Amino acid sequence: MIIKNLNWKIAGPAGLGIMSSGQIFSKTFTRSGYNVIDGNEYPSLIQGGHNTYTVRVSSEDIYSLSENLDILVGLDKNSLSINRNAISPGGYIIYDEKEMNAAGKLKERNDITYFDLPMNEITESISVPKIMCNNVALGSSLAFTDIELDSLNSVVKDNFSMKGDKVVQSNLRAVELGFRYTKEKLGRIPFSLRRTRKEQKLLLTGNDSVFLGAVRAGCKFYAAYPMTPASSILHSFASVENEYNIIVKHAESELAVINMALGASYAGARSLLATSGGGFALMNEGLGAAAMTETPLVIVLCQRPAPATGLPTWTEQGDLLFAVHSSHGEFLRVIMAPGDPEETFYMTGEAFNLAEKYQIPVIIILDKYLSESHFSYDDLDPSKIKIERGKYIRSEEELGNDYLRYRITDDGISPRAIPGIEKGLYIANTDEHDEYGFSDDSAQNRKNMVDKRFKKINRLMKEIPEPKKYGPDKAKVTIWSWGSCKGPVLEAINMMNGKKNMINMVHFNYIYPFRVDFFEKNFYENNMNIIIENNKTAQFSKLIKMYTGKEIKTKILKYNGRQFLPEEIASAIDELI
Amino acid sequence: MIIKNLNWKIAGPAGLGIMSSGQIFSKTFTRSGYNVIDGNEYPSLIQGGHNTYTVRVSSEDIYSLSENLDILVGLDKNSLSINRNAISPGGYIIYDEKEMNAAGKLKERNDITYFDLPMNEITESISVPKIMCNNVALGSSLAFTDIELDSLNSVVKDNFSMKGDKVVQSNLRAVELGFRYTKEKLGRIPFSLRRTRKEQKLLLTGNDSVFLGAVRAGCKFYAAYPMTPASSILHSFASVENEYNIIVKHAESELAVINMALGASYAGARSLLATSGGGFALMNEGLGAAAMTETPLVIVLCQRPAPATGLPTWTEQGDLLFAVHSSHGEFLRVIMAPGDPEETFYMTGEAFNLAEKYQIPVIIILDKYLSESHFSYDDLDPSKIKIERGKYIRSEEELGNDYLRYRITDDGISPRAIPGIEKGLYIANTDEHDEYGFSDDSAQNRKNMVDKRFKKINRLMKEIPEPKKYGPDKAKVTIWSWGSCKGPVLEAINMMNGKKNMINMVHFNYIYPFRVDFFEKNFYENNMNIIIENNKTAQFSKLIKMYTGKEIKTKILKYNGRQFLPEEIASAIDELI
Amino acid sequence: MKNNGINSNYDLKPGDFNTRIRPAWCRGCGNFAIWDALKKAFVSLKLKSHDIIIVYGIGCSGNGTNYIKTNAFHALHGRALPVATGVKLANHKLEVIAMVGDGDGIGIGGNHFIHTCRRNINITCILHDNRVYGLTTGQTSPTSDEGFQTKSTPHGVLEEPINPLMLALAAGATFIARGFSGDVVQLKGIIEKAIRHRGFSFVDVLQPCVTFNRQNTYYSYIKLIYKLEEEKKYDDRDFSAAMERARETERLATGVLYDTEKSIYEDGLKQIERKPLVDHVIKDIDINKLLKRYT
Amino acid sequence: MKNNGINSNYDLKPGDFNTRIRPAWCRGCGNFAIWDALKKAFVSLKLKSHDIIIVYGIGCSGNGTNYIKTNAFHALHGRALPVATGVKLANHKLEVIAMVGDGDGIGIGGNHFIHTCRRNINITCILHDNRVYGLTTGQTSPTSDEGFQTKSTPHGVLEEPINPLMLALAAGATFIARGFSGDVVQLKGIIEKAIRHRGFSFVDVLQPCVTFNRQNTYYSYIKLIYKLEEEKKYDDRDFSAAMERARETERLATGVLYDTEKSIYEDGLKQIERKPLVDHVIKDIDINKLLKRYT
Ligand SMILES: Cc1ncc(C[n+]2csc(CCOP(=O)(O)OP(=O)(O)O)c2C)c(N)n1
Ligand SMILES: Cc1ncc(C[n+]2csc(CCOP(=O)(O)OP(=O)(O)O)c2C)c(N)n1
Ligand code: SF4
Ligand code: SF4
Ligand SMILES: [Mg+2]
Ligand SMILES: [Mg+2]
Repeated sequence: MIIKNLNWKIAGPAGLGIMSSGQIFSKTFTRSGYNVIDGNEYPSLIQGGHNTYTVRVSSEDIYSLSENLDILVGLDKNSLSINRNAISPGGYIIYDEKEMNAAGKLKERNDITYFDLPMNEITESISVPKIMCNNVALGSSLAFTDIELDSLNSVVKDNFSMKGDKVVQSNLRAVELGFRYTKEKLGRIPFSLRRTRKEQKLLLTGNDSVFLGAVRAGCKFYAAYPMTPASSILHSFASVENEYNIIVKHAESELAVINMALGASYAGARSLLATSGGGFALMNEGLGAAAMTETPLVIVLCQRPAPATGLPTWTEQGDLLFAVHSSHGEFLRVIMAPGDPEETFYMTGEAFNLAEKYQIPVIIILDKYLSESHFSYDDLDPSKIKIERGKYIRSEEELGNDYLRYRITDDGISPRAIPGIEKGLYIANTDEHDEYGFSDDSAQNRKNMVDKRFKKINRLMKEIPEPKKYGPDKAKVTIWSWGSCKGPVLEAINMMNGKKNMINMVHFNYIYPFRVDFFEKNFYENNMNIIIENNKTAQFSKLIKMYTGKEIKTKILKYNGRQFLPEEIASAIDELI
Repeated sequence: MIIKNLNWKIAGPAGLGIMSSGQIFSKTFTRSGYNVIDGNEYPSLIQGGHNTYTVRVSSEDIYSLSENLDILVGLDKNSLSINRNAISPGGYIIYDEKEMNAAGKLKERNDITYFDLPMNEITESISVPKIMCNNVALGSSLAFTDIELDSLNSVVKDNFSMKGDKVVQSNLRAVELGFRYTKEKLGRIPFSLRRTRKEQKLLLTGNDSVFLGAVRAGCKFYAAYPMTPASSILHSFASVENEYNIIVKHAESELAVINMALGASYAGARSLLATSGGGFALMNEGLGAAAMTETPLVIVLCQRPAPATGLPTWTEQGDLLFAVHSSHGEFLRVIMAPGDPEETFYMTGEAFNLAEKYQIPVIIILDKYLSESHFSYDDLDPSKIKIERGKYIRSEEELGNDYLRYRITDDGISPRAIPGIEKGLYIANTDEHDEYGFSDDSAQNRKNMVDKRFKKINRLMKEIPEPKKYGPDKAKVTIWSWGSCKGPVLEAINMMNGKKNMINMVHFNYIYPFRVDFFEKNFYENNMNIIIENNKTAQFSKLIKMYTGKEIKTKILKYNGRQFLPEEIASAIDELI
Repeated sequence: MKNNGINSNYDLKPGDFNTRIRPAWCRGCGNFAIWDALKKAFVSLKLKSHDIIIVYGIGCSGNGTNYIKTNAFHALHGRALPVATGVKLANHKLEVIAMVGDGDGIGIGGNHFIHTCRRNINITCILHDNRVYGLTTGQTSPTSDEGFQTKSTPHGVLEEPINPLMLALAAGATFIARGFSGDVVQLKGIIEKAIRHRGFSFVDVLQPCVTFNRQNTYYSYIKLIYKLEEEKKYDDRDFSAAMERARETERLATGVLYDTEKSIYEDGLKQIERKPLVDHVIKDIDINKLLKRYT
Repeated sequence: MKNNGINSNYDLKPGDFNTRIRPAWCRGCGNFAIWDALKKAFVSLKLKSHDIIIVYGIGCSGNGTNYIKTNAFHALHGRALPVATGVKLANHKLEVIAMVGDGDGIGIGGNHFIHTCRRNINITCILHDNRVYGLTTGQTSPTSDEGFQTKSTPHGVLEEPINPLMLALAAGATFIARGFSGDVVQLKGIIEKAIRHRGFSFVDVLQPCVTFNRQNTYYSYIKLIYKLEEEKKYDDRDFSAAMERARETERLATGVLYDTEKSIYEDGLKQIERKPLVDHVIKDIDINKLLKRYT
C-alpha cells in the first residue's frame, strides 16, 4: 500500500527512552525529505508515569498532529490499553508478548494486527542493556516502511556519538536486529511512503525557533529560571554561550531574571527571557519597570495549564488576557502568538526590533504544544531577520548638549543613550519622571508622560502586520484562531473534503495592539463565524469583543490540558454547518 | 453671610504638621454635626515638597471634594503661589506677612482678602516651637466661622493627649491666640455656617472602613508589607492586635504576605491583605494558588498611578483590567470597587462571606483618593455585617468516611474541612488534582475540575448585587462610573442646576463578575452615555464592551494623578450636552 | 512540639502514613530515605496524621505531597515556608513541617528561608538538598558545587554554593542539623529532635539525586561524612563551633550542629495565649468602641 | 574597579557630582553622610560621572537617585542588585554600585542579596541601614532591634534582627565592611576600598533615621562603635575573626571586617574576555552552523 501519511506512536513508562526514540524516529524521516510533526506527553515526574511520543510523517504538507495511529509501539501493558483505541483499522501494535503477556487482552480488537517483537530477548541475545529495547522497536518500526535502514542508522549515530563508539555500536546493533527480525516476519511492506524530493529538512520546536531567532537577532543576554515548558530555551542558549558569546544566566528566581534582563538591556545588550505562567506572574512588577523606564525587553511566555502549578507538562492557551493586561497601571506592549515554529523564528527576530524601536516590552506567547513539538521545514532564511535598533545611541556625536532621555517627541519615542557616554547621563526611573528622568509628580508632567508613552502606538500600529487569512478570500464559514491552533485548524479544514471551499481561517499571530481595521474589513456578521481556542473562557474572543464589540458566538474550546487534534475540530465544525 | 459649604485648605512644606492640622480641622466640624470630606496631597518624600490638606464642610449632604476655596492657609510663599488661583472670589488667604514678605506678589488678585496672621510672632510670644504655627492658623481659621472654640479644643486635646498635658496646653494656647487675634481683627463672621442637627459624626477614610469592616467580619489574620496608599490599614490593624486578638504580620515581602495569608486561611482563619499595584503584581502567583486550592482570600488593592513605582502618593484607577485578569490561567474571582467609605465598610464584610462561601479570592479595589480621604457619616451599622462561612467544616460529625475536599457538587462548591480533623485529611494542591486533592493530570479530570470551579459562577451571579442607579430612573444622559468616581459625579450632577433632571448615573461597585443583564436593561443606545474614569485607557469602558459589545463612546478621563473634582466633570458634561 | 506525646493509645506504624499513591521517585533517589525517616519519626513522636500538616514546595521533593498521609498543602515553588508560617499562626496546635527542595527553599524561596530562621517560629523545615534541580531535569541549584556542569551551566557553575547550614546559623535559626539519605536511622533521630525542638528547626539532608547529579553521590558523601554524636566534646550550643563545622568542606558533619533555646515567635503573641486563632469566635464582634475613635 | 585611575587629567570635585536637585532628606538624616562620602570616594578614585552607574532601590535611600550625577537606574523596591548585575554583565567596564535600604535590600530583596554575595560579581553594594522603613513612614525593618516599637509592630518586634554582616559572610561575600554616618571620613575610605575591591563588596552603613528611629541614634551608636583599623592585630582575611566581630552586640566594629581574594564571576565568562557584551557586533550573526544541528 502506498500511503501519504504515517502516524506512529511509542508509549511506555518514563525512563525507557521514549523521548529520544521519538526524536530519532522523527529525524529519520526529515533526513529522507519527508514532512514531520511530532509531539510528546509526559507527567511532571522524573520516573514513572506514562510517556508517549507521536510522530506524524507525510509526503505532503502537514500542519499538526493527527488522531489515528498506523503503528503503536507499546513498551508496557499499560501503554497498550491506554492507546489501543487510537489505532486505525488495519494498523499495527508492536509489543513484546513474552514480556507483557498481553495477547489475551489485546485480542479485543480484531481490526488491527498484533506484531510480537521479542525486544527483550533480542537485547539479551546481544548483551546490551534492557533499555535498548526502544532501539529494537525503532528498527522494527522502520521495517514496516520502505525507508532504508541507513537513514535511521545515521540519526542513531549522531544521537549517541558523544557517548562513545561502543554505545553507538550497541545501539546500531539493536536497531538492526529489530529491523531484520521484522522484515523477515512481515515478508512485505505494509506502508510504502510516497516518494518525496530527497532533501534534508530542519526539525524544530517552537522553543528551538525562539532560540535560533534570538541568536540571529543578536540577543546577547539570556536570563532564566527553569520552568517547563520554557526550559529548553535555556538549555539551548547555555549550550552555545561560548560559541556565540552570549551571557546566559540561570538566576535565583524569576524576580532576579527580569530585573537582570532589565539591567542588561538598559546597558545596551539585547536581552531575552522565557518562562511559563507562574514565572511570568512573578515578573509582572518588572514588566512595569521596563515600561516606565522605557527599556526594551523581549519575554517569551510558554503557557501551560494553570492556575498555580497546574499541569506543568501539558498545554493550554490560558494566559492571553493576563499577558495583555499584566502588571499594574497602563502601558503599551506588543503581544505576539506565532502559529508554528517557522513563524516563531521570524517573529522572534522582529520582537527584538519592535522592543528596541519602541522601547517597550514585547511578549511572545507560545504554549507547551508549540514549545515542545517538532515541525519540519525545508529551510529558514536567517537573512530575513534584520537588526533595527531605533533611536539607540552609543556615541557622543549623536547627542546634543542637553540630553533629554525622555524627550517628548512627535512619535513618543525618545533618544536612548546607552550608559557610558559623557553627555548621555540620565536616570532610568521607575518613579514618574520628567524628560531628564528626574522624579516629577506634578499633574502636568504626569499627563504629558503618559501621553508620550502611549503616543508610540500610532507609529507602532502601522508596523503590526495584518492577521493571516487562509483559504478562500470570501467564505461562508470563517474560523478565527490564534497561536498554536493554526495547524490543527488548517488540517481540519483540509479534511473537510466537500465543505473545504466554504471555509476559511483568520489567524492572529500579532495579537496586540489589536488590528481593529482588519477585523472590521474581514468580519461578516451574517456568515458563520467560529472561534477556536485551547482554553475554557474563550479569551481571544473576549479580546475581540473588547476591541470591536463583536461577539464570535460559536466557540470550539478545549481545556483538558491537551492540544486540538484536527479530527476533533473537523467533526465539531461538521456538526455546526 | 450664611453659607452651606465651607472649603478650607492648608498648604505648606512637609514637616509642618499639615496632615494633623487638616484632620483636626475636619474633626472639629464632624463633632459639631457637619458633613465633612477631606483630602490630602503630599510627595513621596519625608521632608520637603509641598503638602496640602483640603477640608470641605457642609450642612448638606456632600459626596466629594470641590474646587474653589473659601479659605487658604499658606505656611510658606510657595503654597500661596501654587494655590492662589483656587480661591473663590470673596475668599481669604491666611498667611504671615512678616515671615513670607509676600504681600507684593499677593496683590495680584484683588477679589480676595489677605489676612495677615503673625503666626510666628504668636508662637514666639508664648515660647512654643515654631511648628505650632499650624495651631495658630487652625484657631484663626475657626474664627472665620461661627463655630465655637470648644469644638476645636476638644479635638486638639484628644489629638495630643498621648504626648502629655504640657504639649496639650501649649497647643491649646496657640489655637486660642490665633482664634482671638483673628476674631478681633475681623470684627465680624465672614462664614456663618448654616445650623445642623448637632450630632457627632464618624469621619472615615476608605482604609479605615476596610479595617473596621474586616474586624467586624472576624478577620483574624492580617498580613502586609507596607505600601502607600495601603499602609494605614496595616497600622490600624497593628494598633488593635491585642484588643481584638488579631495576628498582624508585617512580613518580609508581598510574596510572603500572600502565602502566609493562604496558609492562615487554609487553616481556618479569616485572612486579609492589602497592598498597592506593585505589591499586587508580586502577589499574582499566590492569587492563582488561592484559586487552585480553593482557599478563600480577601485582597485589598489600593491603586496609585503606575506602572512601576509611579507616583506613590497620588491617585488613579489604573489597575482594573489587571485585577480582573491577574494571575496566569483562568479562574473565578470577585472584584469589588466601593464608591465611598460607607460602601467600603459593608462590602468588606461581604467580601469575607463571598470568599468563604465560594472558596475564591475576592479583590476590593480602592485608590489613593478613597484610601486616604475622610468622609463623614452619621453612623455605621455593624450588625449589617453578618458572618456566613459556607461549607466550612470543623467537626468530625460533619464529615463522612470518605472525605472529598474537592467533591464535584451541583454548585461547584465542595465541603471545606479545616485541618485538624481526623477524617478531614486532604491535599490543598497547587497542582491540578482529583477530588481528594491528589495530583492528577488526566484529561478528563482536568476538564471536570475546571468546570467544577467555574460552575460556582451560577450561584455567585445571583448574589452579586445590581449596580446602583442615582437620579431619575430614565434620563437623557446616563453617566457610567465605578469606584471612587461616585462622589465627584454625584456632586457634578447636583451642580448642573437646569440639566440635573436629564442626568442619571449608574455606579458599579460590584464590578466582576459583570452584571450583563443589568447593563442590557439599563443601557439605551440612543441616549447620551458617558463613561467617567480616573485613568487613561477607559478600562471599565473596555470591560463593559468585552461583556456586552457596547461601547460607551463619550469618555471623560483624567490621568494626571489627581482625582476628579465635580466642577471639572460638570463643565465637561455641560460642553457635551 | 505541640502535644508532647499526649496520644496515649497510639498504635500507628510508619506504613500507616502511606497514602494510596506509591512514590514515583527514581529508583535509588535519596527522597525515599527522607520519606521513610519522617514517617518513623512521626511514630516515635506518637503523632497522628491529622495532628500534622506538611507544606511542600514544588520539585521532586514536593511530589512527596502525594505519598504521605497527613494534612498537606502543596504550595507554589519556593513558598512552602510562608504558607507554613500562616498555618502555624492560625493554628499553633498543629505540628507544622515544611519540605523544601534546594532550588525551592534556597533558590527562589531563599528570602523566606532567612526570615523564617530569624522569626524562630515553631516549625520544622527539611531541605531535600540534592544540589540540583531534579524535577526540571537537571539544572544547577544554589547548593551545587562550583564547576558543576548542568543543562543550565554546561561550562560549569561560576558561583560558590550557598551553604544552608551557615546561612541558617547567620540568620538566627535555633536548631540546625544535617542528615544523610544514606543513613535513615540517624536521619529519623534528627528529624525527631527537630520536631521536638521548640522554635524553628532546620534539617539539611544530603539527598543524592541519582539521575541528575553524578557528582554528589551516596559514595562521595560516605567518604566525607562523620557523625557529631560520636564526638563527646562537641557542644551544640556553641555558635562558633557550629559555624566551624558548617564551614568544613574536606569532611561533612552530620547530626545536630546547633541547638539553642530562645523564646519563639508565638510566645510574643498574646492573641493566641488562650487558644489558637482558628478557635476564636467571630460571631458578633463588637466594634463600637473602635468606631468611637473615628468621631 | 575597572579603570584603575586611568583618567589622567582629572579635576573633579565632590560637588561636581551634584545634580540640580537638592536632597530632600530630613535635617540630620544619616543619608547625607553617605551621599557625601560616596562623592568624595569618586573623586579619590578619579572616577567620572559617566564611568559610574548607580542602581538604587526604593526608599529614602533610593531617593538619592535624584541627587547624584552619574548614570542612574532607580529600580523597583528590592530589585537594585539584579538590575546592577545585569548592567555589569552587559558592560563590565562600568563601575556599578547598588544603593539599597534595609527594607529594600534585606527585607523584600533579601534573596538577591545572598545570591549576589555568593556570585562574587564585581559590584559594590551600600546598605543604608537605618533599621526602619523610612519612606513608608516608620515600620519595622529586618534589621530593627527586637522589641522595637513601630507602626507595624506597636507592641514591639518579635523577631531577632538580621545581621547583614553575618549574612554576607555566610553567603560568601568577599569584602565586608561597616561604616557609620557619623564618620564621613572613615566612611569615604571604606567606600573607596569597597569600590577598589575586585568582587562583590558590601558596606553596611549605620545610618540614623532621625525621624522614625529614636532608638538607633547617632548618640547610641557613638557609644558602641570602635574602629577596626585601630587594632593592629585584626586580620581581615580571617573568616572566623570577621564572624566573631560581626556577631558582637555590646560593641560595634566599624571598618573592613573581611577582605579576601577570589576569582570573580566575570572571570569565568569567556564571552566578555575581549570586550564588554554591549560592544559585540550583532549585525549578520551567522547561525547556519547552528541550523545544521536541527537536521
Ligand atoms: C515560579 C516557578 N518557577 C519555576 C518553576 C519550575 N520548577 C518546578 S520544580 C523546580 C526546581 C526543582 O528543584 P529543587 O527545588 O531543587 O527540587 P528537586 O526537584 O531537586 O527536589 C522548578 C524550577 C515553578 N514551578 N514555579
Ligand atoms: C513592591 C513594593 N512594596 C512596597 C513598596 C513601598 N515601599 C517603598 S519604600 C519601602 C521601604 C523603605 O524602607 P527601606 O528600604 O529601609 O528604605 P528607607 O526608606 O529606610 O531608606 C516600601 C515598603 C514598594 N515601593 N514596592
Ligand atoms: S530526578 Fe533525582 S531527585 Fe528527582 S526523583 Fe529522580 S533521583 Fe530523585
Ligand atoms: S525619614 Fe529617616 S531615613 Fe528618611 S529622610 Fe528622614 S531621617 Fe532620613
Ligand atoms: Mg533539588
Ligand atoms: Mg530603612
